[in-house]
Amino acid sequence: MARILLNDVRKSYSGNQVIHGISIDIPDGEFVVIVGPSGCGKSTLLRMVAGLEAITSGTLEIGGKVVNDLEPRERDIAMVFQNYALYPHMSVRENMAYGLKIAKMPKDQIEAQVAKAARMLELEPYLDRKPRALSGGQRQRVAMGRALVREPSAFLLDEPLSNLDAKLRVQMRLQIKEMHLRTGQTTLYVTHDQVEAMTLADRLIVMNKGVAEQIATPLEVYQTPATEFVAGFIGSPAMNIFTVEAEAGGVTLPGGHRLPLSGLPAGSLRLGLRPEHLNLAETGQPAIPVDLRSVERLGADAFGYGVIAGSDAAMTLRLPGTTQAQRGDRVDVAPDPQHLHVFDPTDGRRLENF
Amino acid sequence: MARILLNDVRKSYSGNQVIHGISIDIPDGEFVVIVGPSGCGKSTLLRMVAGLEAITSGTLEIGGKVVNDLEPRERDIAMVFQNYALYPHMSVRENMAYGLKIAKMPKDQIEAQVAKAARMLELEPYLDRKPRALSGGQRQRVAMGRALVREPSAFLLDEPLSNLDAKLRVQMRLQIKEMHLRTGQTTLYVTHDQVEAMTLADRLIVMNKGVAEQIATPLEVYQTPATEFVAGFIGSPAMNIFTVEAEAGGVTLPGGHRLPLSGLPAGSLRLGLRPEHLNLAETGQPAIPVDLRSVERLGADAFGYGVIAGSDAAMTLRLPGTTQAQRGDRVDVAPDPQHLHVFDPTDGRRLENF
Amino acid sequence: MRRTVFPHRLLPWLLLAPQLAITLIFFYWPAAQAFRQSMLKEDPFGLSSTFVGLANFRKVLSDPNYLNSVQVTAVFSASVAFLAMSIALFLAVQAEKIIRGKGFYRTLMIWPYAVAPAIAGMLWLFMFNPSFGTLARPLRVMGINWNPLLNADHAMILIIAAATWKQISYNFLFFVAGLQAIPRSLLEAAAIDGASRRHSFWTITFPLLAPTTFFLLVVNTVYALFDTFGIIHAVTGGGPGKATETLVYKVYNDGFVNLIMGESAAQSVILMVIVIALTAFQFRFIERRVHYG
Amino acid sequence: ATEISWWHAMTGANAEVVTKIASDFNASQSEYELKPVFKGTYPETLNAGIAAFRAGQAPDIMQVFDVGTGVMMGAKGAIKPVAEVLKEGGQTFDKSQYLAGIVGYYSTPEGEMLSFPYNSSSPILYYNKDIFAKAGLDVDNPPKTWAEVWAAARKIKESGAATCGYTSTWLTWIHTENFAAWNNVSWATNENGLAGVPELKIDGPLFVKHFHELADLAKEGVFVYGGRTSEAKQNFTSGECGILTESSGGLGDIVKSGMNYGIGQLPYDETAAGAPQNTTPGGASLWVMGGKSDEVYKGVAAFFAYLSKTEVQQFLHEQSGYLPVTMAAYEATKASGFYEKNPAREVPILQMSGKPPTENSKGVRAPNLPQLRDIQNEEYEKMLAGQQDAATALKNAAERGNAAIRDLTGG
Amino acid sequence: MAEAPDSPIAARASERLIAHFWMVLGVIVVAFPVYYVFIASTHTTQTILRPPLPLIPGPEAAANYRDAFSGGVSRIGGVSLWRLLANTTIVALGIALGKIAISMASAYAIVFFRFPLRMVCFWLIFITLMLPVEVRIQPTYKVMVDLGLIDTYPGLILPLIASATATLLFRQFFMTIPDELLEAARVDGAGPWRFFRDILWPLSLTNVAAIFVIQFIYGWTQYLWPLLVTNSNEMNTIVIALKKMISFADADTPWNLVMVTSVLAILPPILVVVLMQRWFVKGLVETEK
Ligand SMILES: Nc1ncnc2c1ncn2[C@@H]1O[C@H](COP(=O)(O)OP(=O)(O)OP(=O)(O)O)[C@@H](O)[C@H]1O
Ligand SMILES: Nc1ncnc2c1ncn2[C@@H]1O[C@H](COP(=O)(O)OP(=O)(O)OP(=O)(O)O)[C@@H](O)[C@H]1O
Ligand SMILES: O=P(O)(O)OC[C@H](O)CO
Ligand SMILES: [Mg+2]
Ligand SMILES: [Mg+2]
Repeated sequence: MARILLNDVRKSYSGNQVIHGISIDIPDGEFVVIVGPSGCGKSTLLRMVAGLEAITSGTLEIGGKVVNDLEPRERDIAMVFQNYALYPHMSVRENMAYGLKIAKMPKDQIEAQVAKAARMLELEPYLDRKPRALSGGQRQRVAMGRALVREPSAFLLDEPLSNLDAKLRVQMRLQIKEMHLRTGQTTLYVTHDQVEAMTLADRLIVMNKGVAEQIATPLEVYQTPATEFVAGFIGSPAMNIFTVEAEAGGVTLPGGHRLPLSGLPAGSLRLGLRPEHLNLAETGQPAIPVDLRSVERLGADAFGYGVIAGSDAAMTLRLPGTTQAQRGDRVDVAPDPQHLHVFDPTDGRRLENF
Repeated sequence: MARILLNDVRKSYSGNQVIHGISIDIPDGEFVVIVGPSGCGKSTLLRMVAGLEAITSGTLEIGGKVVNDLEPRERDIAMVFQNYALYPHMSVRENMAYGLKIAKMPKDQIEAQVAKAARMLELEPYLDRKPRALSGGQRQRVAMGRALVREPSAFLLDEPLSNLDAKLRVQMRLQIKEMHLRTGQTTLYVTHDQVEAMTLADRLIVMNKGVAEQIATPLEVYQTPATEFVAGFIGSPAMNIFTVEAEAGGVTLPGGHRLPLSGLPAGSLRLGLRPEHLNLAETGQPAIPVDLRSVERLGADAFGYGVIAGSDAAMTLRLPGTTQAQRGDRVDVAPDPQHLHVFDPTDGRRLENF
Repeated sequence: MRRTVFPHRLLPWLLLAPQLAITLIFFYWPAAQAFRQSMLKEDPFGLSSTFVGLANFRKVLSDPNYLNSVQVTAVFSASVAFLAMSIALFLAVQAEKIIRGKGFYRTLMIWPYAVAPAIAGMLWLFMFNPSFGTLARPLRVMGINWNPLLNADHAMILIIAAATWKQISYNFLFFVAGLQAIPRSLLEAAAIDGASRRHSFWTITFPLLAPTTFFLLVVNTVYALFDTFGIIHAVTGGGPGKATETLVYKVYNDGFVNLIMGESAAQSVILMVIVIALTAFQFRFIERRVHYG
Repeated sequence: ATEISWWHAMTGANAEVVTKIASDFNASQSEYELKPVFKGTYPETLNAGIAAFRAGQAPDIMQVFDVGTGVMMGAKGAIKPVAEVLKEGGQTFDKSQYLAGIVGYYSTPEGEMLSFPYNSSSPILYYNKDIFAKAGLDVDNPPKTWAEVWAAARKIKESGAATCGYTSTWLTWIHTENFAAWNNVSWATNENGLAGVPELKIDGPLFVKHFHELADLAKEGVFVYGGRTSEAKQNFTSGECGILTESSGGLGDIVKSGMNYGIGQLPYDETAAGAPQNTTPGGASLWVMGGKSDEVYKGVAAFFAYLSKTEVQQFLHEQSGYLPVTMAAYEATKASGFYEKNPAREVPILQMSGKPPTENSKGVRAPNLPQLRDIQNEEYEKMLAGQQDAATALKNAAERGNAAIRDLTGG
Repeated sequence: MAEAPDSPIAARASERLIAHFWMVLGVIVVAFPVYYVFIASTHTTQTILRPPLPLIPGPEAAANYRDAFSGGVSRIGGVSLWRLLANTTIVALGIALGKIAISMASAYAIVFFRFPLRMVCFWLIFITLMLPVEVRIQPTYKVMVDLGLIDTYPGLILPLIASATATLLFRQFFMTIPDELLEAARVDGAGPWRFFRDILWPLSLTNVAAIFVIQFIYGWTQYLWPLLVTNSNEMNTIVIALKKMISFADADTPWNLVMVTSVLAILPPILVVVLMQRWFVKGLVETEK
């Protein structure tokens, strides 16, 4: 159990800064998910917390103690590595038992713990195999198991489910959540999966190029993204964002279409509309005409990808799974005025007070 | 360009069979996606096509030629490995150029190809780095780039996007699709991502324990899953499947609830209902009462996880993102009679003719 | 074993041809000659030779001195192989920790290897002669009655030290190379798992170093058994008494100095059998425990 | 010109002498070209020769150390006696011109010279004059008998003039083989092996007495053991030991060390009848290999004749410290006043040719002399380490040695 | 390259200090004898002959080295120091390169191919790990004579590359190469040669460097074999010349020259080590992300 406190933590690789000062106070027991584009510094941040990467500047506290100079093993953490990092010379069982053995847990207890984790991870048939005789997903589960068997004060997980199939992933996700509820360990979790991010997190850190753009609960992040970047990054399919000219009484969209949206500050603005908040317009309703370039059918839903007619501003639409719309069609959609997102075109910050 | 023909292909690891006879005819230019639970043999199948794994029995034809005994390089394929397999001593640029160099492509052409792929994969800033100085997603993109620069007659991709963030993933997905449309290369693609599977595939192979349970177009698989396994595996959240007792005029659900579904063969059956085909019941409508155990809010949608009241049959519901329902609530849902799936309880096969 | 291999049939033979040719000419042919000679009684010039069957072997094996020599060899070889490897490994691990000056140490560590055995003998004389040796003096001062010329234990210690000294460089170099091939990620994982450095050394680094260690084990065994007679020759000459007469020194001395051809050949045949057995043992049993990537 | 190959084992200054002699010989005539080749230590040279002979590539002349003489003599078909070579080569060979002690050693019992003595030495006594002075010993009169040596050595140690009174190189060569000859006691039967298969007699009472005394001295720390061959020389040059017995050939290093040394004859045992008799040579001789062309043999003969020339012998003697092999060279050196300046050079000659050799003093010969020496060294070391007494040591040495000889000769 | 000196997996300052301590100690013990020779090479014969030798350099360095180069060595060796160095270099290079070529080839065959009799070849080769030249000298010599290789460079080189140690080393190393790399390369179109050249060789550099250094020095310090197969001074190696100078027994050894020559004999191998340093690059092995 431990509170984790990052205070303006930075990291440079030979002069090249990749983490630009991150501060966050993670109270004991919180489940924090880190998301962000590939290469934005998620793993680096996690590795700094783990003690695997020296902190270039700033302080890191775990459980009220500055741990900048402590060894990983003195931090009482468990970690799942993005690339598994399984011990090639040890069987699955030994891989999982390793940390417990070091902690001098009694043999039978180790066995019980390993058995439990193996059951949960569906790894029982593979306990005596070496990692090289496992499939990718099986390896990832072993990596997961290695962390699960221990009961550290903080958990660090770096995309622990990326190689699992949807079904197993849902199952694991629920189990992680449940385990977190039960043990209450502070957890830092990196993922690319929106569903994981939204469902697991108490709070979300959305990172971009080494900067934390927003730290907030998942719904806050979804509903009131702090920056255009966050708005575009969270939500799948991504929010449609384009530049509009606002004047009293309405806005001009790309392609010259006008929408009667009022109350926006005058001038050039970035307007964001989530696909799920664009409904097929009723006849006569002021609408945005979209020329479809392609339609992806996923079963329950379909996504239409296109542009605002007469412009090249991309628009993604969420359509019913049964839609007949197809490439080449024009679809008229109307935005839900409750769900408009407006951003400053210069710095990308959200404009709230309109 | 090549047609790939698998004829009862099998694979054993020291007596332990992991591929149990797979046959499929992939016409030239088709995009086939392989999905299945972790460890079911997807990578193994791909590796056999690549020539990296000896085929224990059966024949494999590429472009009309039996290639069982041909070297990978004689098969004219490119492959993206699940664990990247980057050359640690080569820079990103060299990693990508390697295949072209071997093919003796002129230098300037190589450079052009690499530059193109790097642009597309957003790898330009990293071209001169060694793999060890890259993030996980960046490595995965390099692995991808190494295959993309070449123009082989067949592409094999093993979870090429699993480490990418949602945005980049959508982008890459579209690019892969587009590239496939442009070049028309026969492609075998392993993924865990339902969206990728549904959107990319011309045809889907759903594998389970070394057996191809269904080979069909994505929509077919979604709409008429051939087996209970496929039904449960494809679609996210997964289809709800439970045992019912059918008699003339209706079925008895777990918990004793009755639904007036007619036309089903009498006796014990497995009934499948997708979450997206369960609507909140209007008052008076025959409904299934579900006790919610938890609700996950994803923004646009929310998922409710619960059980059929009075039983322990799990039910997942898809609810509007704005739902007020929460843990402990009882929700009444009505199935869409157009979308019933019925399976034989003994062998799990779909029952069509009712 | 490797999961994938190249399927060629002829190419491997071409690749092996040079080594096989050289091995056949320079090893198997001479070995066959030695075998033939071991059944003969012959004068050095080969002017007269009589076939004596296994008499030479019988004689050698019933000679108590030979058995003594077996014992000396066992003590000597095991000590040298063990010491040379463990000291080198220890130093290689230290060197790996160092960031600046690594190359400097590495260079210095290799020096002794560059000393020709011909010079090494002279050096050890100058340094360790009980009366005038530069390093014998301090021992004397410390109250140790250092006298390898007459004290069997001292002599044994001295040749073990000399042989170890000569081999440390070699082992060091390969341990350094081996250590560098160990993925850092695994050490990171171990650190996360709570392993102390010492612990992760023994449970991760050491097992993963096994391919190198195994190589060195084989090489050091062979070195200790065979390549050390030069040092023994220069430092103790097998003495005092027969306290440091190892099997190979005896082969050398009987064949090369005393010119007793048949017996010396018989001894080298026995030695070959011992080493073949030892090598086979190492490959069959010890290598089982070696983990390759 | 016909090439004549000469494999040798000469190192240091002696290697220079070889080179000089060869080039001078080549310059002195044009028919033959002598090519000296260094082939390592004595055992290495012998082995190289044997390997080459077996491969049909033997050199024409091969230098073989004293203890290898037995082996070479046994190799009848492999060598050609020097006497024959000289005779066939048209060179006059008058044995009486040569120093009897040396030539005797390299001849058959019948007197046929088998190999040509090239470098011969003899053990003598060296002492440190500074230490002698400090110990109150007579600086100008070195001890003559072993008893005197023991006394002087004890005095050196007791007086604290040095930590060690006496040391010696080559216990086998000096304290066994030369001890026998110098004191005229039998080393082995059959004229010490010259006349047939020897049976060692080195456990005789005089030997036992001598080694007993040596062992006592070692126990007291007065005698310090330096090793099986020449290592003890360093104990002397370092100033640690006051007295040294060592080959006359060792003089060079002692001179170079810059110490204030004196020399004396090899000590003898005053209880032995007829002592001092004469010492026997160490060093090496040149053997001519068999199966060569007449042309080559002629050249070899010419070279040996050249080598016998007084001025060549004189050069060899003065430069290398080895003994001259001809009387004429000795006389000439003497006449030149060389010995006044270098008395140490004359002592070994006097020792070796003072009296006509007896059965006991012509030298020793066994087909496996190196092995016999090994055996002796092993037993001596055990004795010096206090593990056995002198009588046992010598008895063991003799018994093991005899067993080895029987083994070889099938006796 | 981000070989993060501050990575917590790397040793921390205090540990590095301790490591330095051990290395210094190790180097002192291990390299002392070499230092000793160097010291000796700066003293007069007289000092050397009157042990114990001082532990600090003496004043004679210039004189000794001048003497050695201006003919001191050739006077004894019968051939110039340069010629000796050239011969030794050729032999050492030949042995080192020959051994690397032959053993890499055979290890490559054994590890990366499957063919009939593979295990037989394996054992045929690895049994030869034993038996040093000295023990098989006579028959080997006869082979050399029959092949007409006496007094030739091949004669000096060939028998000494007949050992399996380097093959064993490369086998051991090759076995640790991950399968994925071979697979990726094969898919990229690499055949055995390209895979070797582009992947295996660069990854083996550290080991090649180690073997090269070891074998070069091994070749450089050879004594008995060169002695046996050369009959001409012109073909002598430096160690032979050195040995020719040293005489423990009779007379006059120019100890100062011996020491100088010893130093000179050690220098080139050391130079090789220094030059090879850069190939001992820190592993390319990735860190985990
Ligand atoms: N070398 C091997 N020896 C024995 N079994 C193996 C070996 N390699 C793989 N397997 C087994 O074969 C099965 C299929 O493995 P494969 O890698 O094809 O799975 P996959 O479908 O790609 O799974 P994932 O999605 O987890 O990557 C797995 O159960 C795995 O444990
Ligand atoms: N050793 C290194 N040297 C230099 N730059 C590095 C090094 N390791 C990582 N980087 C860079 O630091 C940035 C952050 O890397 P990090 O691994 O934290 O990304 P990430 O957010 O985990 O990405 P991904 O989702 O792709 O795993 C990347 O741009 C990467 O290229
Ligand atoms: O070469 P020397 O003069 O030291 O003589 C030693 C003898 O040859 C020993 O047999
Ligand atoms: Mg990462
Ligand atoms: Mg896989």
